[in-house]
Amino acid sequence: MDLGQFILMRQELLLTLAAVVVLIAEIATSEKNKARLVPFSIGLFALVTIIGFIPGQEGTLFGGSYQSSPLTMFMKNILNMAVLIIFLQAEGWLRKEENLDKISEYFILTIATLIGMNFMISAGDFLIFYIGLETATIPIAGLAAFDKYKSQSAEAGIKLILSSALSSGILLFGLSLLYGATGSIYFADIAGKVAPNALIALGFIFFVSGMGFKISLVPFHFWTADVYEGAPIGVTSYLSVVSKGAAAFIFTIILFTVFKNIVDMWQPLIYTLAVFTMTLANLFALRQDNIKRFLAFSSIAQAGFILLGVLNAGELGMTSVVYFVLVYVFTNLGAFGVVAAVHNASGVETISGYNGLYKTNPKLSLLMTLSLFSLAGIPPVAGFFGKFFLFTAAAGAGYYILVLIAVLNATISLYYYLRVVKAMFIDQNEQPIPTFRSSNAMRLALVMCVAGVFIIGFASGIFEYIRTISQLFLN
Amino acid sequence: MNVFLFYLFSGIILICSLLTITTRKILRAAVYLLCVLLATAGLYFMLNYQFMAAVQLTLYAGGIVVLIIFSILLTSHISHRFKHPDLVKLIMGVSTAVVGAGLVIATLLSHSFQAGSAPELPVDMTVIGTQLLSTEKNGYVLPFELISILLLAAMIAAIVIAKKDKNKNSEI
Amino acid sequence: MTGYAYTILIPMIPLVMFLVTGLLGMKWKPIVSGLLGTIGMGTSWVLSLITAGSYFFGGHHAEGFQTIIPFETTWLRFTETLHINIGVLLDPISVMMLVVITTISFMVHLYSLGYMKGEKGFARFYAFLSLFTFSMLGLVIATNIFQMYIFWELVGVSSFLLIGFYYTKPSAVAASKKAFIVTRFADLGFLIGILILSFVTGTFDFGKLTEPGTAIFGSAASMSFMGISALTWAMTLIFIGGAGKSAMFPLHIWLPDAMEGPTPVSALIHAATMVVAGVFLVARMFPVIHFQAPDAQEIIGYVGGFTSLFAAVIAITQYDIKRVLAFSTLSQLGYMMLALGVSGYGGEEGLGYMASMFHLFTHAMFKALLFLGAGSIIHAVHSNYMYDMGGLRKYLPITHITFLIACLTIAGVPPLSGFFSKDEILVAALHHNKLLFAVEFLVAGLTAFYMFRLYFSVFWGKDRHYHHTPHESPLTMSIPLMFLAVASVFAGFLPFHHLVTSDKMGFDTEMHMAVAAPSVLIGLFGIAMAWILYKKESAVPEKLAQRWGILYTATYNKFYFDEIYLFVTKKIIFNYISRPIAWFDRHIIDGFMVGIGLVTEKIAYQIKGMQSGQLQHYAFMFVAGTLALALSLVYFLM
Amino acid sequence: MIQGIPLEHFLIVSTIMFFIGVCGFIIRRNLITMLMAIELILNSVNINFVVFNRYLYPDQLQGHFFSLFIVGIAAAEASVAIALIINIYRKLQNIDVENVNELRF
Amino acid sequence: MNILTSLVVIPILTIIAILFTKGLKGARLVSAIGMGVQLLVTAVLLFSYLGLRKAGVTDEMVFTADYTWFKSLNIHYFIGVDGIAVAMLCLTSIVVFAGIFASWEMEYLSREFFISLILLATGVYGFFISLDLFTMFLFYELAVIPMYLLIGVWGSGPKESSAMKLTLMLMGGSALLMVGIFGIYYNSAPDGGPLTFNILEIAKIQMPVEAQRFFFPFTFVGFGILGALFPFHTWSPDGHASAPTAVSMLHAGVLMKLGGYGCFRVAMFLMPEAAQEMAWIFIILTTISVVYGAFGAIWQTDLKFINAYSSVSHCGLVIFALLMMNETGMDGAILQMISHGLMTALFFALIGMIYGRTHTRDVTKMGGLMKVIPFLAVVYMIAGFASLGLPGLSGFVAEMTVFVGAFQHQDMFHRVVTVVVASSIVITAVYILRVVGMILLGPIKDSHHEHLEDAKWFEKLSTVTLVLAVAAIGIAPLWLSDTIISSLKPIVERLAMAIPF
Repeated sequence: MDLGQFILMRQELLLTLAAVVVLIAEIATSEKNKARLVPFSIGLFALVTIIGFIPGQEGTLFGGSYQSSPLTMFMKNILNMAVLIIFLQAEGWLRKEENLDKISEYFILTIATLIGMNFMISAGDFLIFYIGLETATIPIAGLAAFDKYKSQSAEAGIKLILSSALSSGILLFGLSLLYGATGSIYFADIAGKVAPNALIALGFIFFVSGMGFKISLVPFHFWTADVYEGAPIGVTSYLSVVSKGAAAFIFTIILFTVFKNIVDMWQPLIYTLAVFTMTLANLFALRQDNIKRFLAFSSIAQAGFILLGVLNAGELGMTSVVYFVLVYVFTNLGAFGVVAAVHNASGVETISGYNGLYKTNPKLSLLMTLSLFSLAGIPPVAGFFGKFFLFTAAAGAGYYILVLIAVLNATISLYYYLRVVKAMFIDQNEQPIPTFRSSNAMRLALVMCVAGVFIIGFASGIFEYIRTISQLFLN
Repeated sequence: MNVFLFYLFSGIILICSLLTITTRKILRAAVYLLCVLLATAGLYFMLNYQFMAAVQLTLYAGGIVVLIIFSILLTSHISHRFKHPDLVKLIMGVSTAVVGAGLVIATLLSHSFQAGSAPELPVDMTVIGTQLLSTEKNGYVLPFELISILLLAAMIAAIVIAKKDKNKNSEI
Repeated sequence: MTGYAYTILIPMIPLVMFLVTGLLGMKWKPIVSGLLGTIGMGTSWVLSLITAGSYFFGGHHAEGFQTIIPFETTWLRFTETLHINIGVLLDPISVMMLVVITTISFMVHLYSLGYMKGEKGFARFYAFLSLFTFSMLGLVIATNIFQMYIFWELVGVSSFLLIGFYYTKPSAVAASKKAFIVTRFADLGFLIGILILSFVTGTFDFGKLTEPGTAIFGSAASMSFMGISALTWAMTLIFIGGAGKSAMFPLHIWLPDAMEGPTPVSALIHAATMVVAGVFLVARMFPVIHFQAPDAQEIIGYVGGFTSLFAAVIAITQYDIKRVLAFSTLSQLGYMMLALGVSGYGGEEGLGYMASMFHLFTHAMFKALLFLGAGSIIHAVHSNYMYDMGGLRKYLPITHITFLIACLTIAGVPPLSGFFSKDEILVAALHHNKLLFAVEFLVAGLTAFYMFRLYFSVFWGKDRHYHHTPHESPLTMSIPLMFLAVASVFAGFLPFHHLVTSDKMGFDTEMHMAVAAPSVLIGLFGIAMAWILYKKESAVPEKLAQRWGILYTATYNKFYFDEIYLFVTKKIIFNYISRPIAWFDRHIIDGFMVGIGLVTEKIAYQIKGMQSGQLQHYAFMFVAGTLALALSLVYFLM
Repeated sequence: MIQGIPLEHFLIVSTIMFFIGVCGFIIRRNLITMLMAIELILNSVNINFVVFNRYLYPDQLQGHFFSLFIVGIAAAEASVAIALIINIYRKLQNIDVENVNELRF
Repeated sequence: MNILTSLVVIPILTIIAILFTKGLKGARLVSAIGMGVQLLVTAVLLFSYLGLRKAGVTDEMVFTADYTWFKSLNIHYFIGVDGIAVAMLCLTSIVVFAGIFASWEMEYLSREFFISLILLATGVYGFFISLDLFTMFLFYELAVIPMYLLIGVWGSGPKESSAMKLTLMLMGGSALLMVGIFGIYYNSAPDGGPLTFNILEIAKIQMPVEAQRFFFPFTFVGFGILGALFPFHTWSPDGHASAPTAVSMLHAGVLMKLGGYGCFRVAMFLMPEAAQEMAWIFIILTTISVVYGAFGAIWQTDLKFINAYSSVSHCGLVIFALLMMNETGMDGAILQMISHGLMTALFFALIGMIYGRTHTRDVTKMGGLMKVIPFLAVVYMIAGFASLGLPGLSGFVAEMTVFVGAFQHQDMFHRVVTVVVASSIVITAVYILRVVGMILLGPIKDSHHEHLEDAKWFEKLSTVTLVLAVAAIGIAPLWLSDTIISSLKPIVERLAMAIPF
């Protein structure tokens, strides 16, 4: 194996390097200057993100354990961008006094999980996939418990780690059955041997449950709301966007490549999960008052929509899923950004606390509205395009009734998104959140989100590019 | 002999597993768990996977169980007996376990496993060592490296959580 | 043909006047609008007279009168064959109507200069008058039935506006609403009739419809609905439209209430012109009705006959002079309808048709005169009620004389015009239907009676306590009275049977003494009765009223028709249809939609227990979910 | 391969162990016991991998290595979980899972 | 730039310009200028369209422009207009223009108000020029959503719940629609070849009959909900009652027309066989709509409710006429759309102005307004007359065309329901006159109403614009009707060729 081939892994390697540099910087900075780690790390990460966009080659490493293609690189870039935005949004929070001694940990842990996700996406066998998955999960539990003065944060951490352990146990059990049935852990080998028999079905379902946990599909989603609510916002947004997005990517990839022989079997399964996920999540979201919890259920519902794209086991399905996640990154981070900004400035985390926000902070309210509309799939923002293409994919596979259910669910979701809009614009408040000015990093992050939300939809080139690379990947 | 040993280990595994989750004293649960793990190591020996068995003994039995026992000592009183489990949860747990086990076993039994025809690979330390550091197919250097990142991250995570808050000394 | 191009001006001048006075009137002194309107109307009148002169007398008409269309343009195209044209159609009846309308309208314009003086909204009044005149003219010169419908509606609206002229008076508002809605209901019939007719024949054009021996009905004969032929349906429905405007029973109820409008308006619209639109419509469609839908013609005859009797009976008991006149109008309109209903086609056979038109003409003159006279009286005593009047002959000499002439005319005293026209109708009825003849004969007597009851109680008897001495109206008001009186006297000598006939060919006719003599006698009898009862103040009418008891009360209350209508509209439509629908909509349909939302929300609260915060519940759900999926899938596979 | 013992017997043992673990996770109140239940689950998975490898596919060591890595990850997981449990204990003074329900509905 | 594209670009530029203004004065001035320009552009469009037709251009669509957007899905930004679209665009421009002036004194968050309003208009313009189902749908949703804020923030009464109901019901409609659009898309190339969203392309093929049967109801009802099709109309009374003046105007005047327009341009045009087969169901529903809406209006006491129910009735007539599927009937439907759009906008403008003075919309609490605010009262009466179909105003032209067209249908069932529908003209007269009688005429009921101020200049401008349009159509309908009919030919022919199966 030629060392030059490591260039295929450059995103992972760069991230590792970045983590190491942050670690060294942590050691090198004095106690007083800890706060400087924040811009340093963000800058470093921005560099990594930018380098990631240099086009790469298609190829495999380690005898097929690691595979890279423009599609996987693009997915990783999406995640990188998301993490960059999250870092920018977390800046204000990290600079708070109680977090000063944990700055580098935050960055290292986040980057470590990101490395795990990158490997997960590029995995060519279930071992890498599994280790990547765990790398992407276990440290997050630590992150979730970051706000140590809050018992909620601790609760979020413990709930996350225990549920994830159970889910990965079940996932592993499924993998063991698949191994038993096919005799390999390599995707390429398994794909050829997968057949619709009961053992493989069982293994497959256990696998889907494990993935369902990561993507938060009903009924594997229960941890989501609690953890999202308890965790610090910077972590919640990471969980809801990056972690979920990465899981959705690999889930789609595995379904489309490894299990493509049993499409007929998993489509009804995904169908059922999609219906339950959308409907139940929407029902739960209806009556939430905590905005993070609310966004948690909203993100579960969004996961249900993603499944619609998954149902079309072809280029269009892959394209629509990737495209949707891309849109979702900017959209959801826009919403979380506002939540974070408001929380940093006033500590408010409830929807009713947002009453009258427009009067005092019009720009933030507008941004929130845009994000929520995008989540609901309202034009002209990107969410509309994302949803439309997901539905196109599902309809293309003939699932018209599911599309109807999905769009009706989108209507229900509009109801609760509008509730937030209503709070900000319509409801009166004796003591609204006072006008405040967010940090520059936050503003930059929000501007990126707005730009993303507007550009991704109209710039069809992005969609076409994803389509091309999906085609390349699947053939 | 082998058969006897298998059933012995299996019996220990099953009974101790059951006891682990039913005993009302937590330290005993840890001990039962240790028994399970040891018996599993026994099975690995029987299957001629000595390395695996060794890892099981050192890492699992030696590492994790010790960790657990430490944490038990930190957080519980030895004499503390658990309350009986909630009836609802009991029904939930047992029913899922029974249904699940039934389903999986039925499926397993109905499946006709076919052994591969390829020649057996001898499992000695050289093979394991080579494969662990090989970059080819069936080489495990990448997972090996990856897990190191994971372990590092887990360590940092554990430290972050366990680190005492500088500002808030009131807690413990 | 092009020689008549100027006729387009006849309706256009009032339209322009409407726009000018309507938009700018409030900026000027009121009188300017009045004068402008009057001058405009006068011009139209002159033009109409010129038209009539040249049309009727400007050449020999051995071949019958030509139908002339000096102007026509497509207004709206539905299909290749069906299009609404707007144009001017000149034939005997339309030319006659032009004269009637412009004459009366001009008189009313003139009269109103005095009558309406100082009224708030003087300019508005003239604007509306112009609008009405325009609409009415447009109606009569319509070249096709749809144009007629258009102006028909416009006429309805102008009538609405004028009845409700005193818009702050609730009774006026109610009356205008009633008039509009009742006629609107009838118009629906008209519209559906037009739809059927156009479906059957594929044309709206009067020329094609009324052409003798036309082939367009060829396919129509076979069409029927519910056992009745399509054309009978069409014609009956169209007649309903006409009946609405002409206030035929049972759609008559709006007319008496319409007297809430200013008296000149009553004279113009509710006596002379608009109410005869229905008669005109039937006359216009006469060949179709007569040849294609004889059943419909029967209906027209009987409805006309019944209405005339019914209204005459009610008129006897009314005290409001305008209402008496209104019921008298109803009665006379019944005459005209009846005449059309009993008429044949062509020559002597078409006597009824000719008589109807003749009566329309004379009636317009004398009824307008009566109304204007009544206006003059009301102007003088500021009351509408007979019991506030008496002995007015001394104070209002001109009014008295002209009113007397009018009464005599309507009573059919020869040689006044009413005598001739009514006589022709009776003859036609006698030829056709003895029952109808008997009714009309009776009505002739009743008419004379109630008109002279009115006359005697107003002008004779003893003085009442007037707030100020009644005085004769100004010249602007008395000139029209005098003019119309003259017209009423001499109109009877017009050779209508040479001019306005069913087949546009003149025919010769003569006095039918066998009919004329008894009818004059019964008229005189009626006058005599009135003289006995009402010449002097006496208790006899009171006693008679008491003796007849219930019958009198019923008659006085117009046989409770208003109440029935009120019941239908208020109770049935409002309370039993609209209210339940509104309720149904709010509670059932909307309730269902809202219910979906509520149920969703309810479910959302019901299921919140699933998210209990208990990690182990979550774990159970997780595993149970997995197993459920596994069970179903494995089962599905096996 | 062990003479006289069919593959299925191993699998049955591991399956039962797996579900005992699941059951334990659901019924035990103590967070540490739940963690132990997880260990049971992972252990059963390990047996599966190893047994499949030995019985069916002895030409390579994929299952073997998979188990090996699972053990490593289990250790990492356990360490973080225990840190978190201790963290909870600091907040709540006990480690009963039923008290960890501040976040709900 | 294509003149049609400029119709979308101008509002967007206006919105951007409003962003740079401060306060009410700037915002309304910029809006008025922007929409005034828009009105001019529409007029130019109208005349150039008529010019093209006169010059003998017989293309089905003119001013077309086609840009590929999402290439792999064959989504295009494909625009073009025929006579119908031009007419609808004119309607939109007029109503929007009037709407801006009707909200001249919108003090509260004025910039935001005008932005939302113009955003709504942008969606409408985009919808009418689109010939690609995707862009059409995009603009459709774009038009619906600002409604929520417009009603919720600037409305009155139970505004939040009304806004929510309206938005959700309309989005529910678009859910059905979306399924329909996908169905059309995936059946747009039954013989192989690329799938397409292009309406003109799809119109050239025949969609498989089974697919039509399945997707026609989705599409039709989806659009029908926006067109207040019974029984999916209940968003309309609440929404209109709570909406601020200009929004009611735009919504009832223009937005509801999107429903009718979509019904024939998409549902019926692309799936003619199914349309023929299922028409009877919707004919019954619309017949109910027409009569039921009118009866519903009689009982109401809130002016806006009356008008909302009246809209249900009138919009029902639109769809009813469309389903007659002959030239005249459909011509009537489109005339009715335009006519209703204008007069209902006028109504809502007036109601808003009256409400602004009397602070009540309860008809039982007002009276004799003719005396104090004659201008508004007279215009209200004109609007009322237009609504009840007085000749010389647009309502008559539209209704008569509908009735004549419907009655020309060869099938007895159609003619019978036409008679039922025609009876609504009487009921309409009842509720219109009831209102006119109660609030405008009679004595003044409330002494506070004795010294009201009559219309200000911008109110006059707003209402007079609409009155002129109503009267123009009413007096000289021929050119409009002919323009529409000539554009209807391809649609009618396609429907006629579709043999019911």
